[in-house]
Parts: sequence; structure tokens; C-alpha cells
Amino acid sequence: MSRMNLLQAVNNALDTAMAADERVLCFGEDVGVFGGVFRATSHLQEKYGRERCFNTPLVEQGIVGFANGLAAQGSTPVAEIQFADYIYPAFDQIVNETAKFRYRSGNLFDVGGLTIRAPYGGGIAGGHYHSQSPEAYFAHTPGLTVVIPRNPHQAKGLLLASIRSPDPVIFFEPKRLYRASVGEVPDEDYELPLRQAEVVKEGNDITLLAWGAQMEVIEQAAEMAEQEGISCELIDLRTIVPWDIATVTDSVLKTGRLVVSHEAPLTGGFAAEIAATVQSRCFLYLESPVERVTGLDTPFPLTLEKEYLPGPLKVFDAIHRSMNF
Amino acid sequence: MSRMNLLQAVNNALDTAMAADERVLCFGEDVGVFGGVFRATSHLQEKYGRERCFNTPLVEQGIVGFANGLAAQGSTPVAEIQFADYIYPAFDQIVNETAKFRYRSGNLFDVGGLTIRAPYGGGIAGGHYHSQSPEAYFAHTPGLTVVIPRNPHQAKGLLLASIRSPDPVIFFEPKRLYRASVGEVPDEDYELPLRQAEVVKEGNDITLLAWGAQMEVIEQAAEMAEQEGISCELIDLRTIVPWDIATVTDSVLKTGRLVVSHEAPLTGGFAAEIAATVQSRCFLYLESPVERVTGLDTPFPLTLEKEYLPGPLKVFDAIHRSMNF
Amino acid sequence: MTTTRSAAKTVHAPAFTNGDDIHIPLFTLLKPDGKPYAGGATISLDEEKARRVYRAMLYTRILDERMMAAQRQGRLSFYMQCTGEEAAVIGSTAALKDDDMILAQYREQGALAYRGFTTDEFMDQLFGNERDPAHGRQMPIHYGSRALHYQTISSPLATQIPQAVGYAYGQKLAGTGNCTLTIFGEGAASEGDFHAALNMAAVHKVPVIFLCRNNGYAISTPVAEQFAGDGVAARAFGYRMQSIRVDGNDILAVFEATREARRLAVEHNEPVLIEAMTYRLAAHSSSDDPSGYRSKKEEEAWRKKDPLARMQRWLLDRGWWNEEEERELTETLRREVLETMKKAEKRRPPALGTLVSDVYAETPPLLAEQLRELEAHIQRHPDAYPKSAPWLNEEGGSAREESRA
Amino acid sequence: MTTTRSAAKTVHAPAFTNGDDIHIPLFTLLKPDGKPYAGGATISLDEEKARRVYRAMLYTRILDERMMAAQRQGRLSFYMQCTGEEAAVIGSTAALKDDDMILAQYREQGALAYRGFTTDEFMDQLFGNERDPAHGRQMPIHYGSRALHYQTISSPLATQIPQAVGYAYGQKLAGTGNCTLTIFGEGAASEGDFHAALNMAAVHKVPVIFLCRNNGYAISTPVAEQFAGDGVAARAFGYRMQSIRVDGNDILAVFEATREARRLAVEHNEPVLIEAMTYRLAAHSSSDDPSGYRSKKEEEAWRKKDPLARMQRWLLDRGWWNEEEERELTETLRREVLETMKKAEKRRPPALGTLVSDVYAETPPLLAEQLRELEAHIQRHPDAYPKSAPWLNEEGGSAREESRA
Ligand SMILES: Cc1ncc(C[n+]2csc(CCOP(=O)(O)OP(=O)(O)O)c2C)c(N)n1
Ligand SMILES: Cc1ncc(C[n+]2csc(CCOP(=O)(O)OP(=O)(O)O)c2C)c(N)n1
Ligand SMILES: [Mg+2]
Ligand SMILES: [Mg+2]
Repeated sequence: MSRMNLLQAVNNALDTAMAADERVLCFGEDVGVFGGVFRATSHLQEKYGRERCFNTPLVEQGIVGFANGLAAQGSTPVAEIQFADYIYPAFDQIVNETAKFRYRSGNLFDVGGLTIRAPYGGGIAGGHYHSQSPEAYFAHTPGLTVVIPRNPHQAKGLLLASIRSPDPVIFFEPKRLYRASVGEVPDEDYELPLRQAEVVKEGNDITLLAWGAQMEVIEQAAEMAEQEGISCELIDLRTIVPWDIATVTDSVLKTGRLVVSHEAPLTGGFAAEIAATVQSRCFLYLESPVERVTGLDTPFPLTLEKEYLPGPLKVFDAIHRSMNF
Repeated sequence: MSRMNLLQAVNNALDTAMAADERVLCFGEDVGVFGGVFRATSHLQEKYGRERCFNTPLVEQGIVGFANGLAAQGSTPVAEIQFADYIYPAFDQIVNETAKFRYRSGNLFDVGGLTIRAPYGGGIAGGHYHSQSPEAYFAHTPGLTVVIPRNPHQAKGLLLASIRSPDPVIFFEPKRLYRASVGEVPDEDYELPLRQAEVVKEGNDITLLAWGAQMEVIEQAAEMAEQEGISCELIDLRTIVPWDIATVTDSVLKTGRLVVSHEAPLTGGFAAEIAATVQSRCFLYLESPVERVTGLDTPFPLTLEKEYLPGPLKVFDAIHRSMNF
Repeated sequence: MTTTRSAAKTVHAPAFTNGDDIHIPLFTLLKPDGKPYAGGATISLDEEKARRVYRAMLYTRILDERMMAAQRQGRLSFYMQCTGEEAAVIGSTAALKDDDMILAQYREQGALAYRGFTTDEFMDQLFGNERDPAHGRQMPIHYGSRALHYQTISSPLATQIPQAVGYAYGQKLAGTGNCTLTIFGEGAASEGDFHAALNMAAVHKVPVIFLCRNNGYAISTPVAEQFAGDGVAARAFGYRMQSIRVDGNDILAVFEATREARRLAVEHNEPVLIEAMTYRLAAHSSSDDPSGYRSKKEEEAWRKKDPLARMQRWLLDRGWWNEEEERELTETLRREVLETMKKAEKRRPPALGTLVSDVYAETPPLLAEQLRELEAHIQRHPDAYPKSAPWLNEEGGSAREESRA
Repeated sequence: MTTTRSAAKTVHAPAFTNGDDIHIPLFTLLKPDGKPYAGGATISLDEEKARRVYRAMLYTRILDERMMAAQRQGRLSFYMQCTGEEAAVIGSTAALKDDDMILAQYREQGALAYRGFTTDEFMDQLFGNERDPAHGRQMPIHYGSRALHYQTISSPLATQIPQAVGYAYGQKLAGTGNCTLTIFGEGAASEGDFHAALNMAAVHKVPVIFLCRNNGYAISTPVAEQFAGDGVAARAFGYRMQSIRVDGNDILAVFEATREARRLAVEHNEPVLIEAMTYRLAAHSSSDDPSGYRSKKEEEAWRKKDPLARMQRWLLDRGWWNEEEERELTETLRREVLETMKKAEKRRPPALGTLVSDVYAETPPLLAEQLRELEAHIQRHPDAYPKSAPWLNEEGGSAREESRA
């Protein structure tokens, strides 16, 4: 066990993966000598050479196109997109190519080896273009797996599982937690299961569901609620798609109430999918409507970031709305 | 009034818009001499000259980037993307630029003049890449307006309204109806309201909601249901975002039941947003869960297209599920 | 630190240049009449390979004729011809090792024919029947073959170009001495992915060959509306990449150029751009009618440059082919295509379970549930689903597909 | 139909070329010591404009110093310097008409300074206060000005390049005789949007000037890992576009090149690519530390080529400037920046209603509802929202913003 922050855990996972399998390659803008603008790939070029860890030209569609080809060839590329906000130039390569590679060829070819990493989310005074949470775009794309860790332990275990998954994975790292989230991380090689939500805390009155940096937020809200005697069950979705419906619905069947929270705008965010599924599968058990606590339907702002973000108090208010419905 | 098909109505709308305002320009791949692969821009180059109707090089990100600049300059570009499946190379220009242009500049600059047209949807044996319904990707993007017509009359009126709207609009045309949908269309210049759903048929027992080519499908399902004495209220959403929540919830408050249908995959499709909103706003009035009848969570197939698509029988089954819950 | 190679030389007057003084010659070995140019490079295509190439060209021509006819008869939903561009496609493929990877656009069935894709394989894909390895998921002509090192075609243009660079990078690390060939149209070369790919290939020095089929049109858009530059070859300078322009209807020139390109790629990790000047003799696809955008006269002029006829004359001259063989092969192939088609179009559609398999390596529960619901639905309305209902009960539903996996 | 200009010339041996024989000279007028090269082109920068240019350069330098210091003191969240590249940015801007449109990347505050963006305007944006026209929605340095024909900066790289082409196309149709200048880094030139833009500009013949600031780095990535070609200028050949490479630290060369480029653009609708060779003397941004990827020695070498010092020497030599003026102006500007900053950082944050305005021309009901709920929420927890709560009651909630609209 070592104490490390989320960034170090990502770096450690990459190091572990590269040491274990020489087909693993890390590349992207500034990931070489510099080790990435956040330093997630620090020292990897030194350790594994320029052929396995390198800078690319500044072209996201090229990075993912190149990575698709490498994965098809049998390598295990881990491509970094510097910020999730800059993943869109690669949207075609991801949505039309990565996601459909195996299906369209009847499994003659696949890009299962591919992992795309990108820092995402707000709370760092980044404005429109350094704060976005684009998970819902990818969640609407069959063939993709989207994974988001909430702490260093998860970051290492889920990233290793993502790299080794037989499916292409988009791995969004909550950049607000890069240095803020610190914890014990096993030194050895380990994987945490994909496609499985984690019940972080059991409770009886209401289920709170989130992922990534938003887990901290619902935890704080839960603490406030517990002080009022409201017992909260906390679930971390971890894999956004394909998502673990059973864990979520089991919880809601028990508590009868659900609050889902994410930073992305409300309309068409992934909370909508969760609410739609839960209202369908738990209809007779729901005591109140599924509450969504999300970003506003606007681009991500700067000065009024706090007002925009679904902080603990907003979740707390939603718990009240749900309890007092 | 003239009898025309949906394609002719689109052409007529473009002609009307170009005749009325010389700032209106139409361009895209093959839209010039050839008039577009579907012929939506037929004769426009002849009539308005090569400067106002022209072919572009084969580069969607360039087409939309160019169109963004033109709109910022004060022109009224109507850019064609040959198939909605090929809009993704332009995703960054649309999601990071078009959608945020006004907001990020505090209204110093805007691209309100922009309209992006693209044929979308399945049912024409087009497989993965000539069948997609990507509306949900754009619906999760504040700043965009997404409009989909269901027949020639709407196509003309909504397209004219889109071109003249002060906001950028993505206008998806159901290509399966291009020639199949025929009807009376006023010869004069007219606009139909954006952001307003249309109650196509009133009914009491259940609300059926769809848009575009899927309207035909729910109409057929409604006919089957009516034969069993189930009275269906039919709503055409028309503008996907910003969507007309009030019309939909008013209807559900009355009927207590809702089936939403779209061709795109289930997970993260726009029906999720509708279900999430409706369960929240009509909680105590819902007699049964909101039903979603959609494509499967797979890429769009070819040989088994009929099996994939949410046809009238699938909607009919959903009506039964809803009625017998 | 110098940021450019030539920054050292300075001038003191603002001299603009658009490169008009750079001339890219056209490499050609065979005259239109099939005679080699005097003093041309040595021809390294031997008899065996020449016959294999020609056979593939003839096969492709016949396949295209038959299938376009089938499309016109309504037996096939869609088709695209290679007609006129067989030399560019097959000549380049023939210069590779058979296990070099190819990532093509869609008009390159000749490459598959050369490598031995069987008529059954063509037909099963075209008809999307239960023997199509991709289970009838894609439109006709979206072939792929793992055995023949030919990536499954995907319709979005140019996406395969950066993929080819990544593939080649992997080959370089693997050290097998292979390279990757990617083929695309001059229209596709306008996409952002083209720029990304060429730049990355040059920076990372990968064994990739970019072959642009400049056939004059992207659907209806003539090259003059596609770019203002001197074709696509001229773009290579911007990346400091080796490039050559060849007569794409001259099988020998294409072959020799690609042979040399492969040497540069594999021995020196130098990516190469080849621009093959050719012409799309047929319509863009079965959905297209070129009379709206180009003249019969122009088509006729190019028909005279038919690469198949040119190669045939060369072969006949060398005594490597004769009219009797031509007649016989033509007839055999026609019959083979026709008969295979008849069988393929009657084959069953893919099993219902193939709708959901291969989306992920392992089908997630929600998708499995969607399949079960679909099965139940079809069982309730069997008449509405003639393609899938008949087999459902007989074969125990999704079991049929699951047993495949 | 010919698909290329030079296809006529044929060769019969496979000759590859990578363009190494093409040499792009560097246009320069001022020696590093501020003396013009003998026999150089006529200098058309007159005294008035020269002083305006220099003032803007000095202003930019001072602004950058002060604001980076403010960032280090924690008063500002983020900053980016133009330092070292003032000549490239301001020299090109000065060669335009003041109502030509500029679409820049983010490091071009000098262009705004030249056009008269006030210190108040800079500060209000940097501090995202209630006087920022963009209502504090974007990170510092994302300036924009409708009055000064300068599009609001957006962080995604290269997106402005095809937009500039569209803008210029609109100008051409409008017939006002204006052009568009777009400025971007050599890193951004790797994006697909760059290729799209240059190709479209050449095909559609629009009055646009592409100015690439080749400053050696994209964050930590040196040009050698960005491209293998001869800088960015060499790419113009691929589009048959006029291009020139200039010493970006030489104000006169940049000015003359852009003047001529503007003439080509406006009079002949010829797009032009200018590559300005320069160096980013400072860190990439306040978040960056270049010591991890480049040497002090390299930085020092470039510091000696400082464009500001070079222009100053030239001005002094001409008697168009003197040390006294320099001292005075420096002091005045420093004070102005400091004092304006002090006021700006104390100004109120934007009104809460600005969170939702401008998403659409008219705020949709759902968004208006979201604002109302947010107001109610803040009113329940005023202590948690120190930026917005204090003003809410005082000003009647969203009324404050609505009254603006
Ligand atoms: C990204 C994308 N945009 C548009 C299309 C539609 N489309 C299919 S083929 C084609 C023209 C391609 O021309 P070219 O690359 O020259 O190839 P050719 O057909 O001439 O062989 C177009 C526009 C597509 N398939 N993909
Ligand atoms: C699409 C996109 N990808 C990545 C980034 C992150 N990023 C910001 S600046 C930068 C480097 C830009 O280098 P260059 O274009 O040379 O400009 P310079 O900073 O040298 O002026 C990068 C990678 C971005 N802003 N946008
Ligand atoms: Mg072509
Ligand atoms: Mg740079």
C-alpha cells in the first residue's frame, strides 16, 4: 500500500500496465518528455522508451484514428486526450469507428485493446472548455464502455481493468480530484470490475447515485441528511455504460427514492436514462419522482461556477424534495 | 397549394428562403450543379448562381466551420451534411463552437443565422452509416435547436422558420419520407412555430409521442389500438430541443399514460429525457410507467433492419403493456 | 533550435510563392496501346504475377458488370463498381506481400479478388445472408477478410487513413517487416483525417503507403471544386513525405511505383504518398446517374484508356496471354459469379441473435434482455417478421447465435 | 478533363520526391540590431503607424508582465503571455484596415491593444466581473470585441481557421473590400480544421490571411515532434496557395508581408498563408513550467532576438522615439494597468441571470425555470453563495439580468 493522489494512481496504473505487457503504449499531446500537462504520464517515456510513450501532433482525430489502427493491429494503445472538452474532433473516430469496429466486421477485427483517457469535469475555474462532462454523448453509443473513477484506489484498479478489457473504453478522470483525492493504493497489480456499480454505503430511506467527483458531493449531502435522521444509500455507478441496472434498481426497490447527480447539463444527461429506467422498473415502489441534480442547461460558466454546479446543498435540497413529496 | 413530396417541400423552402433574402446561401457536398445526392438543392445553383449555391470540398468539419464563420459575418448559411451519419467530423464545430458562440461572447457575436440540414433515419436499407438518428447527441448540447419535420407541409414551414430563427438550428430530414410522404403544401412563404409540439390527434387513454418518420409508425399503432377501443392522443414533438414540455405533460396529466418512440438506440436516447421529465412532473397522475419503444442498443443493422426498428407492432405492444400494467 | 529546414536562407523583399514552379511528373511505363515506353524502367512483373494480376482485373470487371445488372434487376439493394480503376487497385496490391495489411475505401474489391476472396465470400456479403461473416450488418460492398489482411470497409470517408498509420506503427514495433497500404479517393483526401494521418505518419516514421485514387470525381464533385492545388501528390511536400504521381491506368507504373514505395516504407520506415491518376468509368454507385454532371464525351475519352485493355494488349504482345484464354476465363467467371449469386441470394438471413452479438465482446444484460423481448415480440407477430420468425422456434431462439459465439 | 496541372509531363522511371529541393526563404527587413538590411524592400510603415505599433507592443509587454505577476500573487486564476511574439501579432494587425475581421487563437492580445481595446476592457474580462461583456463566462484572456472587429476567443484550437474562411467568403459577397485575418500556432496547424480551411479557401477564393505563429512549441511539444515538413509554409503548395515565411520578430517584415498579403486577398481574392518564425519567450501559460522541456540556453538565445527591442532600436535610429518617451510611457502604462486592475478585481461578479442568458436569443421556459429554482435555492442558502446571494434580494433576482436583455 502507498498513499497517493488520483493522478499518481493513474500514473501508477499506466506504469503497471506497461511493465506487464509490452504491447501497451501511451501517447497523446505532451505526454512524452513532459509527462502530460497534468503529469499523468510522468517518467513513462524515460522508463519505456520513446517508441512506447510519445508525443503526438496536436490532432485529436488523428490520435484516436491512429489508436484505432494500433488496436486493430493487436497493440494496446492508451491514448490521452488532454481535456475531455477536446475529445469532439475525435467524435467521428470514436462513434463511427471505435464503437462499431467489432460489430461491423462480425468480429473479424476489433479495437478492444483501446483505452482513451481524458481529464473531465468542473470545479477548477476552467470555464466552458476545461470543465465539461461529456459522458452522456458516449453513453448513447452502443459499443463503447465509459468508466469514471472516484478515488485513487478506483483509478488504478479501474484503469487497469479498462486497459485489459476486450472492449474499447473511454476513461474519464475527474481532474478536480487529481490532487485533492488522496488515499491508500495497493502497490501490486489489481483490477476492479467494470460494469459493476458499487454500493458505497447502505441506507434505507433514499438512494443517492453519482460517479466520479460527484461522489464526494453526494457523500456530503448524505452527511447532512443523516443529521436529520434520513438514512441514505450511496451508489457509485463507476461504469456509465453498459450500466449496472440491477444494483441501482435493487437499491431503489428497497428505499423507494432516488436522487441522481451529475455535472453535465440536465437535458439529455445520463441521469435521464437512469430516471427513465428506474421509473419503469420500480414504478410501484417509488415513493416520489426520481430527482435529478445536475448542471444547468447552459455551457459551463466561470465566475458563477459554484452557482452552476450541483453541489452538496443542491443535492440536500433534492433529498428534502424527495422525502417530503 | 401544390402537391409535393417531402424532398420537394425542402427544395421549395430553400428556394423561398433564397428568393426572399439574398444573404441565404446553400452549400455542401454535391449540392451545386447536381443539386445534392437526394436533389434537395435541385436548380438552386441555376437560379441563384454559383456564389450562393455551391459544392464544397468533402470535409464536414470544414463545411460547418465555414458556415459558422459565415453566420458570424451576418450571412444566413444553410449547410447540408450529406447524411446525418457523417455529421460527426463536424461535432466539435457544432458542440464547442456553434452551440456556445453567443453565450461565450455575451452576444457580441452569434451564429444564429446558421441552419444545418441532414437526412437522417432508417428504413432505406442503409446499414450502420446511412440510417442513424443522432438527435440525442445534439439534444444534450445547450445552445442548439434540433428540428425534425414529419411531412411536406411541416418540412417547408419548419425549415423556413429554422433558417430565420435567431438561433442555430440542426434540421434533420427523415429520408425514408423524402419521396414516400406526399401532401399539400402552400405555395406562399410561411413558417411553423419552433419549440412547439403539435397535438396531431386528441385522445383520452394514452399519449403517444414521436417525431419525424416515427410519427407514421405511432399513427399506425394508434389505429390498431383504436380498433380495440383504446383512445390515443398523438403528439409530434417537432422541435427536439428546446422541447415543449408543457404540451407533453398536459397530455399525460390527462391520459395518465405515455409511450415515446424513436429509432435511435434506447440508452441515452431522447425518450429517456422525456420519460425522466414526465415521471417527475406527472408522478401522481401516471397510471403506468412511461414506455420507450426504440432501436436496440446496437449499431444500425441491415438485413434485420425491420427487427431492429420500432415499428407499429412494437408500439402497439407497448400500448398494451401500458394499458394493462 | 531551428524550427524549419530552410530558415537559414533569407531574402529582403516579400516574395510570395504558390508552388506553381514545382512540377510533379506523371510516371508511366505502358503506352495506351500496351507497348512499353522506350527507355523506361525495368519491368519486374513476371509472368506468373502478371497473369494473377490480369485474372483479378478481369474478375473484378465481370463481377462489377454482373452485380450492377443484378442491382438493376432489383436483386441487390446497392452496388459500387471499380470499373476503370482496376490497375490502380490491383497493381498496388500486387506489389505488396500478401500479408501486408490493406485499409481501403470501398471501391477496391479488386484487391480482394487479387488476394483470393472467393465468389462465395463476395456474394454472401453482398446479400447479407447467414454466411456473411458480418451477419448482414453492413450495406453491400463492405467486405472484410482477416485471412486476407483486408480490414472491413466502413462508409465514413477517410477514417481508415489515420488508422492505417496506427496499424503500420504497430507493424513497425512488431518488427515483422510488413507494411500497411491505405487506399482512398481524392475526395476523401479533403477530410481532416487525411491531414492528421499524413502528418503523423511523417513524424512517427511508419511503414505506410497512402494510395490516392484520383479518379476525377467525388460523386458529382469534380476535382476542380475539390481542391485548387496540383492534385493530391503536391500535399506530400508539406509533410516532407516521399511522393509520386503515376498513371493509374497503367498497371506496370502502378506496380513499380508501389514496389518502390514498399521498399521505402519497410526498409526505411518512410511513409509514401502515391497519387494514381485514373477515372471512375461507371456511376459513383448504383444510386447515382452521372449524366447530370459530366459529359459522355469525357467518359468516352477515358474509356479509351481502359486499364484492362491496356494490360491485355501488353500481355498478348508478350505471349503471356491469348484470346482463347480470355474467352474461356471470361465465360467461366461469368458463370461462376452468376451461379454463386443464385445460391447466395437464396440463403437464409442471419440469425436473430446476430443483431446483438459483437456490440461488445460479451453481451451486456440489458442488450440480452432486449433480444429476449424482441424474440417474444416476433413470436407474437410472426407474420410481420418473415426474415426471422421462421427460424426462431425451429432453432430455439437466440440459442442459434449463442452457439456460434 | 485534366485532374492536375502538371500531369502532362511524363517520366518513365519511378522518381519519388519529398520536396527537399524546394527552398522557402525567410523574409526579413530588420537586422537583429535594428538596422534595415541594405537593398531591402521599401519600408512603408510611416511614423504615425510605427509609433502606434510600438505603443501597442510596449503595452502588451507591460500588460503581460503585470498580469502574470498578478496571477502569481493569486489575484488572477490564469494568464497567457504574448511575450516574444508581439511583432508577429501587432505587425500583421497594423497592415490591415481596422475594420478587417480578426479571428485569433489566444495569444494575440497585442492585436486588441493595437486596435484600442481599453485597459478597463482587458481587466473586466480577466476578472470576469459584471462589466465583462461576456459576463465572466470564459477563462481569462478570452477577449472579444465587436467594435474592434475581433471575434471572441474560444479555447478549442484551430476551430477559428475554417470560420475565418467562411467569414471572408461573406465579406467577399458583401463587397466591402474587407478581409479576414486568422492567427494560430504551429501546433494548431496540425488539426484537421487547418486542412479543411486552407483547402476551402483556395477552392472558393476568399480574402483570408492565415497567419501561423511558429513559435517552436505547442505547450511542451517541439516542432520536430509536431511535423516533419519544412515548417507550416510548405503546406501552402498542396493547396496552390500564396505563401511566405517571415521573420516573426521583425516588425517590418511582418508588416510588409501582411500588407502584400492583404492586397492579394482583397484585390485578387487570393488566400495567403504567412508563417511567422518566432519564439514563445514565456511559459505556455501560467499553469506551465517550461524548464521541464527546454533549456535556458535556448530561451536566452531567443531573448536576444526580442522583437520589441529590435523595433525600439529602429525607432530610436530614425528619431521617431526617444528614451524619455519610453520611460514615461512605460511608467504611465504600468500605473494604468495596476490601477485599472485594482478597480476591476473589486467589481461585482456578473448578475445571476447571466448564467442563463445568451444560450439562446430568447431563454426557453425550462432554462428560465432552472434559473428561478437556482434563485430560490440560493435564497435558502445565502451563505454558500457569496458571489450571487448578496445581490439577489437587493436587485429583485433575475430581474437585474432581464432588464439588460
Ligand atoms: C465522412 C463522409 N462524408 C460523406 C460521405 C458520402 N460519400 C460517399 S462516397 C463520396 C465521394 C467520395 O469521393 P472520392 O473519395 O473521390 O472516392 P470515389 O468515389 O471517387 O472513389 C461521398 C461524399 C461519406 N461516405 N463519408
Ligand atoms: C482542440 C484542442 N486540443 C488541445 C488543446 C489544449 N492546448 C491548448 S494550447 C495547446 C498548444 C497550442 O500550441 P500552438 O498552436 O503552437 O500555439 P502556442 O501556444 O504555441 O501559441 C494545447 C495542446 C486545445 N485548447 N484545443
Ligand atoms: Mg474520386
Ligand atoms: Mg506554438
